Amino acid sequence: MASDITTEHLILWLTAFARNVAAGRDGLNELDAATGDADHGTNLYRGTQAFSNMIAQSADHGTPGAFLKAVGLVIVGSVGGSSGALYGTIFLRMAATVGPQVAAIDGTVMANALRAAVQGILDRGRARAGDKTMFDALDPAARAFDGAIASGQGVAAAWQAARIAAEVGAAATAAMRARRGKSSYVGDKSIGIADPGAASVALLIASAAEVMAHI
Amino acid sequence: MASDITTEHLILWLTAFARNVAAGRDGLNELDAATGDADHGTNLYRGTQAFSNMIAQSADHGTPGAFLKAVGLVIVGSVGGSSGALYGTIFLRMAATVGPQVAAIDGTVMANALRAAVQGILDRGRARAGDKTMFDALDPAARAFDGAIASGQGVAAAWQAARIAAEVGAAATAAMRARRGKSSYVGDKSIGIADPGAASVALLIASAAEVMAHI
Amino acid sequence: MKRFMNEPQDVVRDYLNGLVAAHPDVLRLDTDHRVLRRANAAARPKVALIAGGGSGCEPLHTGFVGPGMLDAACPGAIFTSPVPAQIIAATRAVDTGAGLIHIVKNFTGEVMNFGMAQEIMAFDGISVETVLINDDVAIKDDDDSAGRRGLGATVLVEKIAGAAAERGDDLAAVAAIARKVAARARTFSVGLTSCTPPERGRPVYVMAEDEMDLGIGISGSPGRDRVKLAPAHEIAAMLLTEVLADLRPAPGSRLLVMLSGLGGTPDAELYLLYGEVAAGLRAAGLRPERVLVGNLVTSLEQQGAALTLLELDDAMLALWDAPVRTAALRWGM
Amino acid sequence: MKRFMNEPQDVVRDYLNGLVAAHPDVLRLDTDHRVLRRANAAARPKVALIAGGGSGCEPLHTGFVGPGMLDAACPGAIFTSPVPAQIIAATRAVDTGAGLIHIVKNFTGEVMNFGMAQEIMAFDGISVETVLINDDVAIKDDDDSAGRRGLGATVLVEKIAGAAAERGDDLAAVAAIARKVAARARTFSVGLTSCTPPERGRPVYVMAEDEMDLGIGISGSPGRDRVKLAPAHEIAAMLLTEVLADLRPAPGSRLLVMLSGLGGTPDAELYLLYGEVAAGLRAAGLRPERVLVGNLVTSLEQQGAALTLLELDDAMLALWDAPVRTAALRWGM
Ligand SMILES: Nc1ncnc2c1ncn2[C@@H]1O[C@H](COP(=O)(O)OP(=O)(O)O)[C@@H](O)[C@H]1O
Ligand SMILES: Nc1ncnc2c1ncn2[C@@H]1O[C@H](COP(=O)(O)OP(=O)(O)O)[C@@H](O)[C@H]1O
Ligand SMILES: [Mg+2]
Ligand SMILES: [Mg+2]
Ligand SMILES: [Mg+2]
Ligand SMILES: [Mg+2]
Repeated sequence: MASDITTEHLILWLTAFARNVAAGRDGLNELDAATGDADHGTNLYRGTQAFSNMIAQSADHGTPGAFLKAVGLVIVGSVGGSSGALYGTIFLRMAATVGPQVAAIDGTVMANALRAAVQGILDRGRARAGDKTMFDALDPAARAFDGAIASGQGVAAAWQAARIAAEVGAAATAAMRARRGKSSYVGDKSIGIADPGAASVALLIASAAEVMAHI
Repeated sequence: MASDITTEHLILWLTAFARNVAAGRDGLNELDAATGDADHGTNLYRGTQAFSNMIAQSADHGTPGAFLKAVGLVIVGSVGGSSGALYGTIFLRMAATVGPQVAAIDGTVMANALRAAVQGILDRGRARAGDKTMFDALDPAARAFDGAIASGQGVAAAWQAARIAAEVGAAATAAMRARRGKSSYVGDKSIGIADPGAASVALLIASAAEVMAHI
Repeated sequence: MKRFMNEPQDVVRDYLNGLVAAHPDVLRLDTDHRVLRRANAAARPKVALIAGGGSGCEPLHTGFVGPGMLDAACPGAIFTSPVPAQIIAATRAVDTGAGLIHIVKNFTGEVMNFGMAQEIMAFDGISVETVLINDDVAIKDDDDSAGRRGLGATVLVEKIAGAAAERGDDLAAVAAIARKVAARARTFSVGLTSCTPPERGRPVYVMAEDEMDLGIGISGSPGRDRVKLAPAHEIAAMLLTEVLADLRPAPGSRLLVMLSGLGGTPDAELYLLYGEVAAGLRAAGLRPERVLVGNLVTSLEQQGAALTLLELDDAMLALWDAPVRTAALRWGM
Repeated sequence: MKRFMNEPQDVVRDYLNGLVAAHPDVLRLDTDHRVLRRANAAARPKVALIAGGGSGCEPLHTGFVGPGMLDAACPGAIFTSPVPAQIIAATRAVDTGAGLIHIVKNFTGEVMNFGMAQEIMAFDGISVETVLINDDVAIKDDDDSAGRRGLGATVLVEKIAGAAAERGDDLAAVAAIARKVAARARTFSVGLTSCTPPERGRPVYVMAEDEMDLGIGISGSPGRDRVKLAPAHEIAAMLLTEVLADLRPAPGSRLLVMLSGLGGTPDAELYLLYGEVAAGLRAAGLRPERVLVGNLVTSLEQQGAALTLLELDDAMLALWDAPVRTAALRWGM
């Protein structure tokens, strides 16, 4: 059980993500300004503020599954826009996969949760690989995590693999032409700059890798 | 009769004024921009364009009195704003003083005409000396013209005297606080820059002096 | 300068063409005289209301021509009052013999040109009542200036007197209610930017990013005081203080509140500012009985706002609520 | 950034407070859920129309709540669609049991959040019809983008379907006319400047003084093509060409023409531009039967305009002319 993910880990993860979003807010807005409406950082910040408040308001956040569900609801309830629905879905699908009962998430369940999150993005937004969305960061991350676990590595190593995959995936969106979200309206002009949602997903995965490095 | 003012002289006068207004338009607008609405040059230009058209449209402009009246009506009909009414009044009062019949205006009649124009400005706008309006250029000009004629000088010399008086008068408006017209709304902030209407009246008198220098 | 226009010198003509094209059921344009009048003008005898002023302040007055408001408007060049011939043509076009009223904002050019027009019409035995609007409290009411400008009260006079004329009141009655409204209305304005007359092609003056102008008028003239840009609630307090100190409404008065943008301020900002004004009025024990928020008396694309308060009585209130159908103000029909 | 506001993060809240303060006879605000609804909501059974989207596009949708138009609006943060809880609260607040319609502009965030709200309401057995608005011809109608945005047609759908609901049409009838209007309306937009979201404090992007953006949407996204600024008659021709090529109205059709500013363009410029549009329509043998010019679907203080054409039939025309009373659109009452 030493390498399983507890609610404590999840709180650390989201706290780190909140910190990273606060630091990266303007940068994410700038990415969004190039082809969209310059608000992706501000939107996420609204969400991370809301769950920081939630975390602060209670000492007991229940099981990992209950906590993930609460995070999803807080995001859906505070962010709005595309990313509110999409980030909310990521957490709600992870929660559904983990279930309300288990006390800690092992590597396999976490891998399944990430794959469910990817499927959630697809269900909501019907993006395809290469459409220049957060899918292009989250999907490789989930695959890398899954692969690491399948090959017998621990959660910490799996997060490191996922982090690299997410970062590579996010960077690769720069060369893509947007076919989903607001950036898709400017067509070829979207080529040359990374997708803000992919960049923020890379931050999300990196935050996990950071806090669960020694799990 | 050699030193009397004919319709031809008046046409030359107004043609010169039109040229000077075209050249000075932006400068007059700038003076107006400082405390008013930046349109005095544009307003006068509309008027000088209109009477240039009038002059071009016919070869015979009748007696000096008839011509001055026509100019007054053209200005009143095309300029609008304060300066349309005021400049129109200047010409209409000169026309009334000269009368429709005389073939040429002698120095005394011209002096009376200028004084009538000054009275017209007072009737319309109830400005006092020092209120920072065109009165502060036109009144000294009319007095100087009158004085020159009364002391036996010719029309050309009288216009030169009037020109100097108008220019000095216009320059002196810079130190005044506006109490009439749009500039009066900004109170003490009007101090430090010359009144656009006084500046344009100085141009008007200078134009006369220019074309009647050898009358 | 970025704006929708063809040639800078044609903006007034082209605007009027578009306005009548959009409102053929309400408006007719006499292109030669540049006179805008009601489509049904002079259909029946009524007191006629005529107004005009420099263009660039739209919808004033052109947007207020129509049943229940003005009979005709004569728009001048940008920020320049109309010429007498135009004023005369507008007046004659809507003269039904029942009486004529010129609504004149107290600007030197406007007063002079309407005055000249009236002098000329007097030769033909046509007499016109003048209602002078001078509601701007930014100017001291003494002889040291051209006098208080006519600002937002113009709209209220045009609406209320327009309704009185529409229901058939006679000349004396319409002029009386118009003057009563003018006497009980006050305005104070704040500008956040300058504006750019099309033929000039650049702003009338320059303001820093953190400045605003208190006590501006219309037509792009600078204001009385240049101060630091303030939050909306402070600006609302300044506007209210200036207007109330001069209007001195009776305690508990019912007010008509007009908050007009200067052209470039979106309605959403005006509503935000109105929220602060409303809070201030409530705190002062006054009742905003009717409210009109929007870009109504403007200076081209200038950003800013003007607060006009009118102390209402029952007669004004009923006339304000009466139907009106113009390009810019419409209800009840 | 110069604007009337208090704290940048409070502009939506403060705007809504001002809006309801100015229109207490028409509007009520549920501050907790940020839901704006009619003062008389749910007074009698009727099909309820609910819309919402990112704020900053006012008067859309908040200015269109009232008799004859919307029943409720749920405004999101600036340029960010509302959240499901808000949408649910708005929908519940006006549910009389006679049927519910969500008018959803085809933006990813709006579609997703309304979709989530409907999924959640379905658990309680509440079902809602969705009318999707996607009239923007700047976007190709294929799978290579998020699809055509919902722009000006939204106003027309809200007005016409609102009138149908008001006179008591049932859910199927109201949804049918709403979809018919959405299907026969097209929009194309041009931007002259960017805009400045309050929390950002500087423009979304920078444009040169002699440039304009063709095919922009709302919310400050850049356009499809950046081209040289052109005179109004050329811009009108571009707008018309784009809209007509896609709408393909029958020869001699009667059209409803809406020319909306983007927030910072004064109405006078819009009327000027409309004059050129009207000339183009006449030249094309089309009839502008009804015309609406003003700042109706905006992006904060952006300068620009959007042309929406709707091919009218008698049913739409009658519903368009029906009385309406909202903050931004009012006639007949
Ligand atoms: N259909 C979609 N599928 C997956 N991700 C999407 C989709 N549409 C948008 N996104 C993601 O959402 C991000 C934009 O989020 P944000 O700016 O917060 O919302 P909005 O576009 O409503 O302003 C994009 O960068 C992209 O990664
Ligand atoms: N009451 C007045 N008496 C005399 N001259 C005046 C008066 N009011 C204004 N003026 C003159 O008119 C000039 C302004 O003219 P102009 O800018 O063309 O008109 P407007 O003020 O209507 O924009 C002022 O500079 C001043 O000389
Ligand atoms: Mg965005
Ligand atoms: Mg001037
Ligand atoms: Mg002027
Ligand atoms: Mg957004």
